[in-house]
Amino acid sequence: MKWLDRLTENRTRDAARRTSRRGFLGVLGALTAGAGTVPLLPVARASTGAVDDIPAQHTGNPEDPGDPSTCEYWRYCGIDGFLCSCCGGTQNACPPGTEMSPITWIGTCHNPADGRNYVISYNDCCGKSSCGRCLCNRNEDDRPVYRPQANNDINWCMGTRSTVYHCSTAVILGVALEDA
Amino acid sequence: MKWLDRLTENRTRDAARRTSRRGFLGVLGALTAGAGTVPLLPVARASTGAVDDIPAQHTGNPEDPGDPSTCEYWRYCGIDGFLCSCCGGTQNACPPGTEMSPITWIGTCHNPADGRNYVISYNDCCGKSSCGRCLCNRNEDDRPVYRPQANNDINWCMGTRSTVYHCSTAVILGVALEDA
Amino acid sequence: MQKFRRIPQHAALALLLVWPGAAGAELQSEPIPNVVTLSVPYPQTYAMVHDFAFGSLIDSSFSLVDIETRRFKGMLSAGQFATLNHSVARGEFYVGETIHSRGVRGERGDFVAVYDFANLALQADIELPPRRANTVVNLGNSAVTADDRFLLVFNQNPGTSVTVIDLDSRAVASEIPAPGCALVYPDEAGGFVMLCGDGRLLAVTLDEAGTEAGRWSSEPFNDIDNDPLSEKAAKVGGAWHFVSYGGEVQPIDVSGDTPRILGRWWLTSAEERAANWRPAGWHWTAGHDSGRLWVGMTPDGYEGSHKDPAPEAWLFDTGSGERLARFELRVPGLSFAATRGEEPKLLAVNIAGQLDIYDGSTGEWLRAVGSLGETPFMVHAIQ
Amino acid sequence: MQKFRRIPQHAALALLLVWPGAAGAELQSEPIPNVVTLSVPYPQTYAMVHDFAFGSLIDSSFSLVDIETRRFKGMLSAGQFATLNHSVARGEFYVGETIHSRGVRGERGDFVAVYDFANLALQADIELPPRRANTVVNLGNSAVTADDRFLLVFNQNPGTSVTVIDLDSRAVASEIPAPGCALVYPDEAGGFVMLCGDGRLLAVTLDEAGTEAGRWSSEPFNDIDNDPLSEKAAKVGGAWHFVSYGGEVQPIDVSGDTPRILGRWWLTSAEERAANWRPAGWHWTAGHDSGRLWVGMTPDGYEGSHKDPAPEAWLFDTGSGERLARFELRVPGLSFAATRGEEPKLLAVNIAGQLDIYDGSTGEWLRAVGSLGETPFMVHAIQ
Repeated sequence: MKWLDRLTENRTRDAARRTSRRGFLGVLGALTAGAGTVPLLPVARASTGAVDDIPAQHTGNPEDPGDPSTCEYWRYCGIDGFLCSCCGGTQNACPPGTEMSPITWIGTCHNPADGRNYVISYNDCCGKSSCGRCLCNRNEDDRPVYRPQANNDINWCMGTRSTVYHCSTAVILGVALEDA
Repeated sequence: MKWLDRLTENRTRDAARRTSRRGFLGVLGALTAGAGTVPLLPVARASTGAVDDIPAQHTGNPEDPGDPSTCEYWRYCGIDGFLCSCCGGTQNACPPGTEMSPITWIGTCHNPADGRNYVISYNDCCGKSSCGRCLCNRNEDDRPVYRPQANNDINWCMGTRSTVYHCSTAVILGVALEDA
Repeated sequence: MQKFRRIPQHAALALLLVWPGAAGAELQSEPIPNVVTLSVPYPQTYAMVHDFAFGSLIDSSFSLVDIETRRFKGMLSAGQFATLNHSVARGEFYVGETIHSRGVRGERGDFVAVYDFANLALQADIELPPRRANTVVNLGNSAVTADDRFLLVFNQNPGTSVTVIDLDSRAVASEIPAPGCALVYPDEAGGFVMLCGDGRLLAVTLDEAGTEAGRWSSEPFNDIDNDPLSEKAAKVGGAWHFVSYGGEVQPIDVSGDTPRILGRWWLTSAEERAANWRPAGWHWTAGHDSGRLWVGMTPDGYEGSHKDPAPEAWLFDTGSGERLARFELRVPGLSFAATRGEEPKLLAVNIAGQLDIYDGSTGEWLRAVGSLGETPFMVHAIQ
Repeated sequence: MQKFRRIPQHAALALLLVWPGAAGAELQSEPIPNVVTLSVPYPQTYAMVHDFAFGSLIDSSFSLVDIETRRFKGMLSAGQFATLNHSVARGEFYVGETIHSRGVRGERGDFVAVYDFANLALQADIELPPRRANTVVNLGNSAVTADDRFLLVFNQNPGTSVTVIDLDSRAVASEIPAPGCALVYPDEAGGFVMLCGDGRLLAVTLDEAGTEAGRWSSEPFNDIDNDPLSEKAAKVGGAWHFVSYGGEVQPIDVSGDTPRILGRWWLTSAEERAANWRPAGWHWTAGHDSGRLWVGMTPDGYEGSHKDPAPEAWLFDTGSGERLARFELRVPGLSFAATRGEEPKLLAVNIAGQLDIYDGSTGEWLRAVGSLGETPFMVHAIQ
């Protein structure tokens, strides 16, 4: 079984990169970070590069800072699901061959670059099975399912040809009104 | 992320128990043993009991020795799949609600208790999704798919209402003829 | 290279190679086919663990396990965003599921698949209006009425309604509109209540045919903006116990003709709240008819922590609001359920995907069951 | 408890909360819907990794990755026991799959789903006779003919035949009986060969309509009992290279009118065989038109080791039978493929579920791509 100990090496690190600002994946993340990973010895962890890391990304716009393949990216403050940026899409575009849900839930996230709060629409991408990459679950301002427009447990693949969920985007709708 | 390190603890051990007599799971086992496991710290490994172990089983017949929930059980010399003994069935019976395939592949296994070789029929159980427990892959006398009756890569859920594979049994057909 | 003992040209030929039944201690040939049947009624020790299967949502499942022997008894396969209900009286499981006719594509179909306890075999496949709620595991998405007569399925597409299924005829009896309201919590008279987005409670009564006999709506009582009641509730005696994100318990008595929204009480002391102790986990709560309520708790509460794992479970007496015990969990828990009887066990699906079994009174960890799928999310006590 | 900034009552209402386009550096609203399209023709650096999904067989997938940038480009979902083929000329992928109409139950349907390179979007859903071979990943289960005209699907239920699909009309052209023979290996003239259970080779030629034009059968040449040829073959130049469990290479020239079963040669020296060096892995072999052949190897060979992981890959010149190099793999490998061009890369799906990329000549490890599903089993170079 010695080869079993040599497996995967960096899925831990990969999972760690996906944590929210609170250093937590949520229960979905807890289980899904586990799936597909394998035990490792400390020696293996020390001796290899981060081969399983998702390559770093950036938007190309300094006013839109951060890495959209990480859970910490500012737009993801209310997201729950696989990040489309890791699935062949981007932070605001679905991967090839999927269909963007026309209805969705809404969050308000703070852009650290310009200090503004933006209204973010978390459109799901639908029609292929779970992407399985970069699960991110942040529940800021998440409310129960009886307040659906503020709930991220709902499968928003509604009004699409297929209800099968693939990944989630974070699309800017505009600047949010100031707090009352 | 500290709780992530506390996860699962004994899936490693569980996977190890499933190895064949040659100490190897085969490539199927390699990947599947990994799936669902999570990284662990040595401290976690040392401090907990084997909570994920499949409870030990026996046939109740000393002439049919060994634990049918382990890959080492004598009848499994040519098996490839999830052991029905771990899935609500037994070594020769399908789990509730599944359908036993009428056709299958055949192996010849040596019973250490009586020294006889037995012809074993590896009937698949069909109609529910992958059991996911106790994957066991032993390829003794396995031949390529163009010799189907001696091949364990084939989904033998044929002639059943559903072709969906759940787990595999090892049914005694009788004592094998002596070697030429 | 090893010489083969035999290479039968076809499986049937193998029979020719069988020694023709000479006397002796040899093992006898065994029957084909052979399928296990479960003893019914079930013992008090069965539980169903729900694998949400986040990485393969179209292929979820429910694992039947014996929490005493740790043995795996069988499985029900399910489609995406499935629900599980059961009736002990009928000896049946009801799996709600959404399935496309070609896997991830093709026509959407919504079903309730009926399985019997003895065989875990499909008894009926009831087709529903194709709008059942597709959400991450939520017990409130479906319920059997108190009289075991109807199965209620919450719809959200995104308009909301409830499909009522007659369990005698195994057919859809009616669809009840419920705009702005969500989820189903059975009352004790065969009807149900729902939580609404405006902070009210809606109560619906059913007639013998499973159609709406009447409805009643409360005043707003749920401050959703500031401290919403989690929909992950537990029934204790005649009252549903909802717990707010902040840790306040809202009992709603459903034993009479009209629901009564009872007085609230806190899980936490002011000091504990100041220290950020809050309820946490997935299905936070478990209840027992003796009046006991268990709630998963985290000391690291913040806005958004309501889905964090719970390192502790706290036990309360719902009569007095008194905390009876604090259990430190072996592994942080996600979802909880309690068994019935004099000595209830607390069942906890933990963040390692295992099912932990604790003594419900002392919190002593008794054992765990593992290998329960990809992302097990919920446990149901089957009794 | 944090006061909410806003709670829109409906998603559409959120638009009302958007500040109406004041001047300044603020980020602009973004289009909905928005779906990525891939540039075609593809660069030479794309590969497809096949996730067999042993724990959820009805939900398998193919991941398109760039082996240079390590970026994930997109995915194709598939049903159980899927196959993948592609045509660069047509810019299409062909996914063979078996799907039941209600997930694990309902009617069996066998399909070839056609996807375009640019959008990975379904172009056609070709229904097949419901008997396509359902086996663990096997490249020989399907093939595109050398002229890119037909797709061949091997059937086994358990009787064997080949379904021929016309890729112009996207319809089934014929079903060719092939009793006792299995798998499909295209020749260079638009026909194919099969391996038979009696140790012979069957060659079939097709006419313009995709129906059988003729067939030819060899004498027995494959000693299946004692040292069978693995069906996990690689085409190098005009010849399929089969490798026996023991390590002997059997080239079969398919460039002419009739296949020629060429002379065998050993991967191993007598000393290496005595030390139990044998081919191992899942898809052992990879080929390159320059004449190179890579084979996964294990030093721990025994009867049954042919599905063990391969800690090394050995590189051979098929012209001379000479070993050019031994690569120690970073992580033991399961399945191999080689890219085309002057400087081929060796691609290896390893036992950690990653895709390792090696320099095909030196064996230098270049990089790896991870997160490829539950049980990735095979890689296809897409070029």
